[in-house]
Amino acid sequence: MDSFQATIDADGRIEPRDAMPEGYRKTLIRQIAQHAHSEIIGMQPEGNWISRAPSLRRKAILMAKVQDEAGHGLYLYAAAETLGVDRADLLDLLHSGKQKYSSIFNYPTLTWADIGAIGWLVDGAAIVNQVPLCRCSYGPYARAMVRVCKEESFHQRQGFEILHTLCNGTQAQKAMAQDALNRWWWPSLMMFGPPDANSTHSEQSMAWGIKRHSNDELRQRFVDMTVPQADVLGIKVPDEGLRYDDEAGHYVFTDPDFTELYEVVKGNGPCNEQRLAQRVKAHEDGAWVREAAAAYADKQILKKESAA
Amino acid sequence: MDSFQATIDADGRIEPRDAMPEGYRKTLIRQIAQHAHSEIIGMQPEGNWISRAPSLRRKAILMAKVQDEAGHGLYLYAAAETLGVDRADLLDLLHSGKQKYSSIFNYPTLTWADIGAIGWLVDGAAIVNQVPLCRCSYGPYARAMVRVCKEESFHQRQGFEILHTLCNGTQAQKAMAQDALNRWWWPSLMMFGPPDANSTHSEQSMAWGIKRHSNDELRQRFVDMTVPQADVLGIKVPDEGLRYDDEAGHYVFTDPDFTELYEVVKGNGPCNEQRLAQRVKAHEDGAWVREAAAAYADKQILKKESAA
Amino acid sequence: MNDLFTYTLRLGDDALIAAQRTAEWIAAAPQLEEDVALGNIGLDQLGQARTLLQYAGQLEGAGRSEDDLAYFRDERDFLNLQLCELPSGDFAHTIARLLYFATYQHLLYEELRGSADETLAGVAGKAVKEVAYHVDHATQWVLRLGDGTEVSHLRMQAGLDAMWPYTAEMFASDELVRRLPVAVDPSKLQDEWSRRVTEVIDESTCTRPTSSYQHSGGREGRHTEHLGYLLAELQHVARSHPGASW
Amino acid sequence: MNDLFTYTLRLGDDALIAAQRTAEWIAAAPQLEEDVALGNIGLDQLGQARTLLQYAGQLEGAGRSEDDLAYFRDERDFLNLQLCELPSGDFAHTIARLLYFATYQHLLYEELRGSADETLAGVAGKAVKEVAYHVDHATQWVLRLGDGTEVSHLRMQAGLDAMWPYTAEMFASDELVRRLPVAVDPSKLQDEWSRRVTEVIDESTCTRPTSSYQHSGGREGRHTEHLGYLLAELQHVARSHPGASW
Repeated sequence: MDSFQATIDADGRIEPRDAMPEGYRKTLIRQIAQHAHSEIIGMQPEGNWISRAPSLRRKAILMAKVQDEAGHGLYLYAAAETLGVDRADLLDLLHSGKQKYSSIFNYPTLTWADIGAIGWLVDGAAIVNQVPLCRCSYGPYARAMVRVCKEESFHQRQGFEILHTLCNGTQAQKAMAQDALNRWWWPSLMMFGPPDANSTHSEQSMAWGIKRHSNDELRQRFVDMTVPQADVLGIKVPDEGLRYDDEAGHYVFTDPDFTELYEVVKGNGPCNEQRLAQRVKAHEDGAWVREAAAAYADKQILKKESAA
Repeated sequence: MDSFQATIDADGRIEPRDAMPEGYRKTLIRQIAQHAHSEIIGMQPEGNWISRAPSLRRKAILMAKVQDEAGHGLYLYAAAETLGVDRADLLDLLHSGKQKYSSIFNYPTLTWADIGAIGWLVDGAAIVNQVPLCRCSYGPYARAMVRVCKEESFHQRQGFEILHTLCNGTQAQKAMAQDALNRWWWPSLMMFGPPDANSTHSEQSMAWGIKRHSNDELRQRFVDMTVPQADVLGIKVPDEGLRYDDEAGHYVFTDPDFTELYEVVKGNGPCNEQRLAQRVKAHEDGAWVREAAAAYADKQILKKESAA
Repeated sequence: MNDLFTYTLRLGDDALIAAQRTAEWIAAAPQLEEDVALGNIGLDQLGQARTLLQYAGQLEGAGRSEDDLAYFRDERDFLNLQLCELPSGDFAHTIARLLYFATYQHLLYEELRGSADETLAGVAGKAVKEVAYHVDHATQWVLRLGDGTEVSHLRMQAGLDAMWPYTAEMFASDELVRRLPVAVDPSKLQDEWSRRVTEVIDESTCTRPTSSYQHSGGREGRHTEHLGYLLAELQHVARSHPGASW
Repeated sequence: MNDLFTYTLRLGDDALIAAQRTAEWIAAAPQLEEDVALGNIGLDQLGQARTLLQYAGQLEGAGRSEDDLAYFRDERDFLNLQLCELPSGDFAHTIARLLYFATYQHLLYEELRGSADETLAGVAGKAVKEVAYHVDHATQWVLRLGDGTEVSHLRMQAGLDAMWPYTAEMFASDELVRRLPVAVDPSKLQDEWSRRVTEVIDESTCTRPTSSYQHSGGREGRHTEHLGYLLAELQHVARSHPGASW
C-alpha cells in the first residue's frame, strides 16, 4: 500500500494489478458504473428524436451520437471490469435501482431544440466534469475518459450548431431554442452535484486523485464558459440574477434549487420510472437473444473439442 | 315442414321457433356469421384512419361509423344465435380461419381518400347486396338487415361526401380520390361474388328466399348506380371498356379478374394475415377481461343467493 | 392571451387528447360491447373537444377554427393534463384512467354548469350527462376487474397505481383559475373526487394508491414524451396538405 | 418522370425506410454491442439514402433536395420495397429481414458497380463494402439464434417465415429496369440470392420458408398500412415548419 500512496503522491497512475485500498476500489467501481449507466440511460432522451429528426443530416448526426454513447458505455463498463466486477452484475444493480445514473436524464425531451440543448448544455457540463478525470489516478478510467471527452466535445459543438441554426431560423424555431434553454438550464447546473458545503465523499476522492475540483468550482467554470455562448446564440439564460463581475472575472449566478435535485435523485423526477422501465424492458426482451448466443458459443466449443 | 314450405311460398317469415330444414338453418348460420365477421373485420381498414383523420368533424363521423359496424356485428351475431349457435363459437370459427369474412377487407387503406372510397363503393356495394335481404325469409335476419341498411346508407353518403370534398379541393386531394377509385373499383365489383355461371349455393338459396337476385344482376345494379356518381365527382372509373348501352339502359363494363378474388378468398390477399392476426390479438388480449367479468357475475349471484 | 381563451383551451385539449386515446380501442377491445361503449365515450370526448376548441377560437378572435387549433399547434402549445396523453396500456390502465378522469370531469362540469359564461355553462350542462355515463362505465369495470379473478385484480391494481401519479395535476390551482370568475378552481373538487374514487376502489377490493410523487406541467405545455408521437399521428395528414379542406 | 430518377428513388427509398426501422433498435437492443452494431448498420443505410436521394433530386432537375424528397412526399410516392417498411418485430424478425435485404443489396450493388452511370457506380462501390458487413452480421445472428436454444430456434424460424412473403418483390423485373441501361434488372439476382440465403438458413438448422403468396406493390407506391405511420413520425417536425432550415 505504500507504493499506492507513493504513486498517488507522485501523480502517477494506478493500474489494475496494483495494490489499492478497498475504499479506493469501491469508490471507483461506484463512480465508473454510475458513469457507464448514465451513458446508456442517456441514449433514451436523445434516441427519442431519431425517428423525428427534421433533416436527414441531423438524423445521421444524432444516430451517430447516440451510438457513441453506447460505445462510451462499453469502454466504461470495461474500465469497471478491470476492478474485478462484471458488467452483467453492474447492469443488475442499475435495473434494481441500487445504482444511480445522472439525474439529468430524468427530464423529458419535448421538442427538437432539446436535442440541441442537451448537446450544448448537458454534454458541455459533462465535459467540464470529465476533463479533469482524464488525469484521474486510475489508469483505465483516465484512458477511457480521454476517448470519451474527445467525442463529447464533438457532440457539444453539434448541439450548439443545432441551436445556432434554430436561432437564425424562423420565429417558431427561435422560440423553440429559448424554451429549451429555459428548461435545461437549471438541471444542467445541478449536474455538478450539490454545493460544496453539502457534498459528501468529496474530500476522500480528492485525496485519492479521483476528483480534482470541487462541485462549485466546476459549476462556475461551466457558467463562465456557457453564458457567452448563449449571447452568441441570442437567447437568454433564465436567471434574473445573472451578471458579470468584472473584478472577479466571473459570472455571478443564482444557485439552482437543489431540493429538486434531491427529489429527482430519490426517484421523483418526470422520467425516472420511464427511463428505468425502458432499460429493463430492453434487457428482459433481449434475454433470450443473449441466452441463445451463449448456448451457440458453447456448442461451437464442444464441436471444436470433439473434432480435436 | 309443410308449414315451412308454405310460409316460404307465401313469402312469409320463418321465426326462430318454427320448424326448418337443417340445410336452411346451416346455410343461414354460415351466411349470417360471415356477414357478422365482415362487420367486425371491416372495422380495421377504416379504424386505421381514425387517429389520422384530417379534420375533427371527419374524425367524429369515422369513429361513429366504425362503432356502427361493431353494432351491426352485435345484431348479426344475435340473429345467428336465434338459430341455436353461440357468438363465442362463431368467433372461434372466424379466428381459426374456418369461417370467412368479406374479401374486400383484405385490401389496405393507404390514404385518407380510401375512407371515402370504402364508404362510397364498399358500403354502396353492401347496400345493393343487402337491401334484398331485408325481405329475407328468416325473420330475425331480415329485421337486422333493415337496421343495418338504414345505417349503411348514411355511411355511403358520408363516403361520397368525403370524395366530393377531395374532388373539389387541391390537385393533390383530387389525385388522391382518383387513386382510391382506381384501387377500390375492381375489388368492389368482386363483392358480388363470382359470375353466375360459377356460383355455387345460389339456386337453393333462391328457392329458400335467402337470396333474391343473382350475383351478376346485383353487380349490374351497382355499376348502373355508381358510374353516374363518379361522373358527378369528376373522377374516372378505371375501366377502358366502360360505356352506356342506350338500348339496354345499362352500363356495359369489363368483368373483373376473378382469379384475384379466388386468391384472396384462399388467404392470398395483401392483408389477410394482418386482419386475422389483429382480430385474434384483440380477442386473446381481452381474455382475462372477459374471464374477470364472468367471475364477478358469478360472485354477485352467489352473494345474492347467500343473502336470500 | 386572454384568460378565458386559455381556460377553454385547457378543457378542450383534455377532451381532445382523451378522445384520441380512447379511440385506440376501437377494433381492439376485449369484446364487441366494449368496442361500442368505448366508441361512445370517445365520441362524447371528441364532441366536447370540438365545441370547446371552436369556442376557444372565437374567444381568441384570430380566426382560428377547431381544426386550426387541433392540427396546427405544436406540442408545447397543448394545455391538456398529462393523464390524458399517457399511452392506453392494457384495459385496466385505460379503465383506471377513465375512472380518475371522468370523475374529475363530472365534478368539474357540475360546477361549470353554474358559470356566468353561458357557452361554458351550456357545454357543461350537456357534457355532465355524458360524463356521468363514463363514470358509471369505469366504475362497473373497476368492480369487475378488481373483484373478478386473481389476475384481473392484480392488473386492476397495477392500472390504478400507474395512473395515480398523474391525478394531482387535475386539481392544481393557479393564478388563472383564481382570477377568472367564470372558471372553476379545480382545487375545490379534490376532496369530493377523492371520496368518490376511494369508494369505488374500496368496493373493488383494490387498494387506493398512495405514491407521493405527482407529475405536473401539462397546463403550462410541459408534457410527457408520449404526446409528441400522438400529435405526429393526429396531425400528419392535415399538416401534409396545408390550407386544404376536408 | 425520367427513368433514372425513378430508379434512383427506388434504391434511395429502400435505404431510407430501412434506416428508419433499424434505428428503432437504438437504446432497445438485447445488448450494448448490438446497439452499436445496429447503429452502424442504420447509419450506413441512412448514408446510402442521402446520397441516392440527393442524386435523384439532381436528376429530376426540379430543385428538390434529399430532405424535400424524404420529408415532403406522400406515402403513395414512396417506391421502397414493402419488406423495408414492415414493423421491426422482435430481434429475430429484424435479423431475418436484414439477412434477406442485405444479401439482396449486396448482389445489387456488386452489379451496379459496373453501371455506366458513374454516380450510381460510385455509390454502389462504397455501399457494397458496408452491406457486406450487414450480411455478415445478419448471418452470425441467424446461426446463433437458429442453432442456439430451443426458444431462439423457434423465434428465428418465425422471423424467417414472417418476412419471407415480402422477398419476391426484391427481384420483380419491370419495363423500367429493362429499358434503362444503367440499371440492374433484379430478376437476375434471384438465383444467387436464393443460394446464399438458403445456405445460411440450412446451417442455422432452420427451414427455408416456402409460402407461395408473395406481396407486391412497393415499386408502384402501393404499400402496407405500416408505412403511413412510419412517415407520420419521420415527417412530422419537418412538415410542421415548412420552409425552415435545420
